Amino acid sequence: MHKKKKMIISQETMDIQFVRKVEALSGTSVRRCFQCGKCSAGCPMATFMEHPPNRVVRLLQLGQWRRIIEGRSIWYCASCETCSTRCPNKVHLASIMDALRKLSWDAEGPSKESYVQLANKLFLDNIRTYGRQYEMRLAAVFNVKSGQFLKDMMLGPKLLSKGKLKMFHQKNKNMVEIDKIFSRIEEMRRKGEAL
Amino acid sequence: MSRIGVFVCHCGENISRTVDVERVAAEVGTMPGVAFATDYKYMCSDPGQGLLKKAIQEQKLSHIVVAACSPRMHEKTFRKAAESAGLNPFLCEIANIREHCSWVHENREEATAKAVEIVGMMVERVKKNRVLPTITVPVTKRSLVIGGGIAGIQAALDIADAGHDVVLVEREPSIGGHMAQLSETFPTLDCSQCIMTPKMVDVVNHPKIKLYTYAEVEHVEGYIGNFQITIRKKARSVDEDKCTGCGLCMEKCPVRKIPNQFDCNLGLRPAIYVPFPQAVPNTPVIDREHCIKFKTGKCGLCQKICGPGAVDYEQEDTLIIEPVGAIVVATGFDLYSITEKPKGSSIKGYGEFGHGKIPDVIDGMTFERLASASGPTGGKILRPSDGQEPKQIVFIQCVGSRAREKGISYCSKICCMYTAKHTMLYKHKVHDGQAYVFFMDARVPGKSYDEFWRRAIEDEEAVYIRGMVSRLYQKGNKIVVMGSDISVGVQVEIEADMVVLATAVQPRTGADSLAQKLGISYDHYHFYSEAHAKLRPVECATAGIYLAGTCQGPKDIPDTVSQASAAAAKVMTLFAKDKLEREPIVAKVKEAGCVACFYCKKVCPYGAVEEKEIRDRQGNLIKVVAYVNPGVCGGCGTCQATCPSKSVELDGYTDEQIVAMIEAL
Amino acid sequence: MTHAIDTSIYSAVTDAIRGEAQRILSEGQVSAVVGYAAARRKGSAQPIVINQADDAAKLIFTPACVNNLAVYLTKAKKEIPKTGKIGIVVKGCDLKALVGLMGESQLKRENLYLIGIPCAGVLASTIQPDKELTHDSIASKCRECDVHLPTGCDFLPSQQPGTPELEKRYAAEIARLETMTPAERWKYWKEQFSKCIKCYACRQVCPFCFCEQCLCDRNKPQMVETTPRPAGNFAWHVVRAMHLAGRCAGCAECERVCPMDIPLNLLNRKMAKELKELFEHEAGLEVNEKGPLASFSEKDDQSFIK
Amino acid sequence: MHVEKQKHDFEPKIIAFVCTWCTYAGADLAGTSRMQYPANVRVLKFPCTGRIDPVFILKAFQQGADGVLVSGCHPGDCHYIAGNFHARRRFAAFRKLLEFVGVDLNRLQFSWVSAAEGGKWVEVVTELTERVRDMGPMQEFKELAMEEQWSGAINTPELQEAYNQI
Amino acid sequence: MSTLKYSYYPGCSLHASAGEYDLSTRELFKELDIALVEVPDWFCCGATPAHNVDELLSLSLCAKNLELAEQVEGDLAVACAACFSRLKFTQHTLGENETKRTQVEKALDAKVRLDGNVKHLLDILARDLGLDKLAGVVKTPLKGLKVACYYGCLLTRPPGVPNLDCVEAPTIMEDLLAAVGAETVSWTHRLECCGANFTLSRPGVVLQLTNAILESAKAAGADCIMVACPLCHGNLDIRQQEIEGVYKADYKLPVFYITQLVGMACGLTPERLGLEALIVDPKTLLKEKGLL
Repeated sequence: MHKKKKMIISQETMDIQFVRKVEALSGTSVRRCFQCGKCSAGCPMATFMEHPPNRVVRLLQLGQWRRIIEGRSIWYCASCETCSTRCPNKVHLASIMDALRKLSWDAEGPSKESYVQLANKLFLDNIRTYGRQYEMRLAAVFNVKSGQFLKDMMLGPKLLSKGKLKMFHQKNKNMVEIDKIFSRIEEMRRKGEAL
Repeated sequence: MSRIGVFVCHCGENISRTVDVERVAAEVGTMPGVAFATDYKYMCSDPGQGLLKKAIQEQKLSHIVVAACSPRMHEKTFRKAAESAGLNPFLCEIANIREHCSWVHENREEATAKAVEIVGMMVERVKKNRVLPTITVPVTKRSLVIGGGIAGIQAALDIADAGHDVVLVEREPSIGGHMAQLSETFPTLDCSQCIMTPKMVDVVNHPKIKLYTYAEVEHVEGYIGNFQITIRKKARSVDEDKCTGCGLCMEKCPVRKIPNQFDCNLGLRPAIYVPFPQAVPNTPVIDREHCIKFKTGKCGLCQKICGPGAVDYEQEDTLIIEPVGAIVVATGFDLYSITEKPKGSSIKGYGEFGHGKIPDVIDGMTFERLASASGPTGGKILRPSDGQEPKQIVFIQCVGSRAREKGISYCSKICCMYTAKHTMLYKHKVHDGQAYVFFMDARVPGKSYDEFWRRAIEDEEAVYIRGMVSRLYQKGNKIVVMGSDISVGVQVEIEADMVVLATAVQPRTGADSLAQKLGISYDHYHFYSEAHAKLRPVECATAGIYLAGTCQGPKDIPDTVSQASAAAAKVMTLFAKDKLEREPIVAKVKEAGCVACFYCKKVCPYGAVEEKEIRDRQGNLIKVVAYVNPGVCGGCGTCQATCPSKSVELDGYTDEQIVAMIEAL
Repeated sequence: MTHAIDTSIYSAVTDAIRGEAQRILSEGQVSAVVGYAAARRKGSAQPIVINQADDAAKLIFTPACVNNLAVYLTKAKKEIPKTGKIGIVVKGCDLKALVGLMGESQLKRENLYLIGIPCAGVLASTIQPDKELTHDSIASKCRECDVHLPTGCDFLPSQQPGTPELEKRYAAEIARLETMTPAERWKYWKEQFSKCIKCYACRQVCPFCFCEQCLCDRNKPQMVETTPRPAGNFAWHVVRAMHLAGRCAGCAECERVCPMDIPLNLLNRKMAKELKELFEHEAGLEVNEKGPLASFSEKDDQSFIK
Repeated sequence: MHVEKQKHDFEPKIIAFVCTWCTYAGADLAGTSRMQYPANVRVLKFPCTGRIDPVFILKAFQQGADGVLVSGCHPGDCHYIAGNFHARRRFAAFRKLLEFVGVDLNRLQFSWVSAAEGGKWVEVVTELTERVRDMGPMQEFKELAMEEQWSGAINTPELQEAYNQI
Repeated sequence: MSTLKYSYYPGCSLHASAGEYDLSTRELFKELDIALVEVPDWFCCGATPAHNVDELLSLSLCAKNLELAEQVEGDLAVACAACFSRLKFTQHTLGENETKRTQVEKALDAKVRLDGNVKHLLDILARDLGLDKLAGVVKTPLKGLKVACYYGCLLTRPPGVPNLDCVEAPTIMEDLLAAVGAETVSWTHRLECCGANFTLSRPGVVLQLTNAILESAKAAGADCIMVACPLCHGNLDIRQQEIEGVYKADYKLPVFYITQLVGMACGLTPERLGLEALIVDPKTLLKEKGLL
């Protein structure tokens, strides 16, 4: 059951610090939005979201980020950039969504929408380990980890026969360098030099 | 040697309570150049002024310093008094020892010392003051009005009715402007033609108005009271004096299928045409681009059938010079179009709405022509693509306006009202149809405006949806509108028969080049700038030029007419005197030192600086220098601060005067 | 150990400018050409104006061609006859001055025939004019030059100058001064300005000091004390720096001719740096209708205003 | 409003260059509202900040000012359309120059004070007066004015060489 | 003699599920005498998942790849729309945002280089090589083939970043196909998202979005679809049969890569173009049109 809480607005309940972080990460200002709703009108994923994109920005304007990350809207964004493209005010909503996902991950860990997160995380692990994506492995591990052993099972043999899933992969000579990039970013975050 | 008189005012006790005025007078009396110093209870009173006048005459004073309240209070009073005693008013200065001294300090010792210094500074300053004669400029009591839309027509009629000659210049073959294109007007829904046409006829019949249609302002010279306007009268190919307006030529013209711009290209017209039946003047013009005679040299039908022999293929552009004393600019607006714009343009089109390629996506003006009884469909709302009556019609507001990503961030002000009007007109004509409006806010302040908007919703049942539209696309013979309703928080999809876009009001293309000819300023959109947003809303910063209507910013008909009448009143105020008098605080160029770098010209906000050639008696050019037109100079002195060699000087605030004050410290 | 700078192209450049000068003079395209010619001392060079095609052979370009010839075209100095089109030999730095003068209505592009010079640099001092151009002997301005190849000239020899990356001394010195306290800077400049003997060589050589009557010479009122006392010197140099702000493109002639070795160009370069940071303006790159201090933007920085 | 009067060892001299339409009127308003502020400031009226030549600021310091205030209309409010915009650029550049030659910018204040801001005028003047009072007299220009002699050091090899030859 | 030279960033998909895109690209470019040299030891650009949850990582990975690309002479040619989008976005963002640039430089422990040109294959074919030149080498014009050009979301968006073509009304694919003699249909869904981001995690979403695209293409009378992105291809081609099942539809729309269609017109054999690898079999269609 989803009960709508009354919004108590005060300087204390409006977490502007969080909004500043979103703005820094996304490089865009939420205050520019005047709520025309054009983003929501064109969003291919809006029907899956409980907060349509314009409302995500509205909640940010009010500093009510918990309401956003408690829900699934940000995890249903397809990053298609339609919203950013058509916004009359140059609000780069797709980047705001990126920032919110990052901050949600940092603040809350896995959410109930963790399928997407899991896929993303596996994808990044893959890069760190192999340097490139290996779809076969990615799909297999995802299915195991998400408990959907049989998902897309029908596709596998067909793809293998067409040479579309490779069982083996080459080692990338830049692996050390890649790992360093990951480590340096982690290091910067530990020191508070980056969000 | 100067003989300065210093008069220290007590201002009742306002000054003397904290400032020892006697001591001030005594100390100042010993300063070099001071011949007379005294104090008095109320300097601004009649006896006080009498004291001043008497001292000027008896003591043969050459300069005056009155130490009293702020010059903003009584500088004029004392200067007038000095003048009546035979002294040039600009030899009188005020030392402010009230607002800047006695009222803001409590310590008598400190305040008195400060007062002495303030008066001392003014004594040093006044020594360097020069006699400044009042500047008078003659006034030519004729006015130019640029633009023959409702703004220009109103201003021209008002000025002409006051008895002054008016020259009205209109770019198109007929006056009338955008208002002549409208069907019915909000908030009363009276027919635009019915209220507009009589005014147009008044213009052409007015003995004081000289009308130039199909003409443009080519060049402007001069300044307030004394402009010389060069007007280019474009070749009409029809002699206005001979033409009787019978219309036979238009009937016989073999080229018939030229889209008529007046009807937003919905209707067709011949190559020799008047833009609309009620055109003023009712004289046709030949569209040389499409006329067979001009393209191939053959045809010539119109000339053959014209009884009075008015058709003249040889006609050329003519240049006419008109002297005027004031200019009203009323050039109106263009409507934004969603078509694709050239790369790098600051204004962008709407690809998401099809870049204007979907035939049944039209703009508000096109809808006006459809709804107009004299329009191409005779007042029936029909789709341009197939002539069907649209049963589902979608209106989208704020197209172009309030979209900084498209290059325009302002609100166009009129669209909320005209869209509400459109929904009503639609409902009146298509009883079984439904109108939908996508909007953000309804901006409907104004007398009877909100009521009008509510009527559209409550009585005419237009469905207003708060939210914008992301995309429009053709699907079969429908247009799919992908919108959202942010109040509900859902996406909305409507399969519409026709979509009407409330596109932005933009300045005219070429507004900037006209502004440069006139020497007036404009904002970055190219709307003309008024001198002060609140207190001088119809005047340009350039003296003698006034603004009316949408060339200054988006506005509706009532506001436009008010501003036009206000501009006319300003012109009449100017014409009420034979000569213009102005304070002689203006900049002057010292030609000997001027090296013509024209930094003064670059910074002058008034465009008062001109380039002047100095020639010897044989007419050989010796040098070029700057010249400040005293009629135009506003007296800010930015030129002097910028001039590297200080060869331009602002009277009343010369370097000598200022340095004298600094050195007095 | 000093590294030599390759100036081998200069002889080819000399040939090219001679050829071009000869051509435009004989074809009557220009009435005169301003350039450099050998002077009496070995290796030295001096400005020359030629108006005969035969004299084109006198023109040279060497590391000793230090002068900014733009100064000969400005009104106040009236060295060159006003009539007709004039050819002028320009290094990149000189061209910046010409561009500035065009923006200030002192020159018209159509009255000039610009003979550009691919320039690797010139000497800092011409006391020994035949000195080799090295990493040490090169003029400071050349160390931070960004216009070794002038653009927009009517003629430019095809040679490509070698331009080694050199330590930027002006930039370094400005940075050093900027880290000082106001008191330290005051002391530094007081010492420098106090040397000034008010010979006005800086003004005389400056292409932008084209005023017929200098503000600093005026006495009604006396805005700047004219005597070579420290107070007057200070005012003179500050006023001059302000007047050149946004205009000076750093040809550093003022500094070169200063008999007292006052680092005058530091002031000008500092102002250029500030104007670039504040208003994104660089002098001498294009013919600006309005300079940075004769125009404004509503969005200009006003953080310093309360 | 009563302010406890203190005796100070040093009373700075402050010169204010103001435009007539905004700041001068704002100062008038402070007067009509009987606000109190230190008596150190001397006001010079200009039509517009656009008229204020940087040389005047220099001149004021040379004439013994310990602090200088330049104040005019807020951006967009200029009576002469754009004079204050030009002034803003000019002073943005000039203060950088002064800073570079060693003038402490704490002695030079710029402000926008409108005709309605009597309170802000008082605040700006009081703050500047107190700040400059704490800094002490502007010795630099005064010392410079006292020096009569050519006082430069022979600090380059070329000068040394020339000097030796004399 | 080849005058056009590029460094080549295939991206992960082209080395796996979209092998035929890689193959046809190499073969076509060989045929057109355009040199492609693969960036040595390139690695994954991070694609959508990286910027989705960690923009800094995404920017760093792309910046590193841009640095690696500098080893090879010529502009950087990119085949995958997602990689192209990320690389362009990185150049744009780091050029504009100094804070982010500093952070990325720290992560890389090197200065970032933003001056290299990143070009999508479409750009290279349509502009560097030129439509006229391309038309000149056509051997078998694709007469009668009605193609729905599918741009997807990443090729043109957001405005001012990839600058490949008009964001809302691009024509580059249509222009290219016109040059090789094919017919293109005007359809409504050429810029809609296929949901590639959710291929793994939410196939249901993907099916819904992709179905709408297929439906629109079919309705517009297309014989086949052309793409320039392996992710779009994955959804439109690999999942087409599944979609037909779920939505009870019959599309049978072969989905070609741009390089395959252009290659065909240039006379390359099906083997060289990897047509075998397509899941929706194009043979029937191609035979019908006399192209096989």
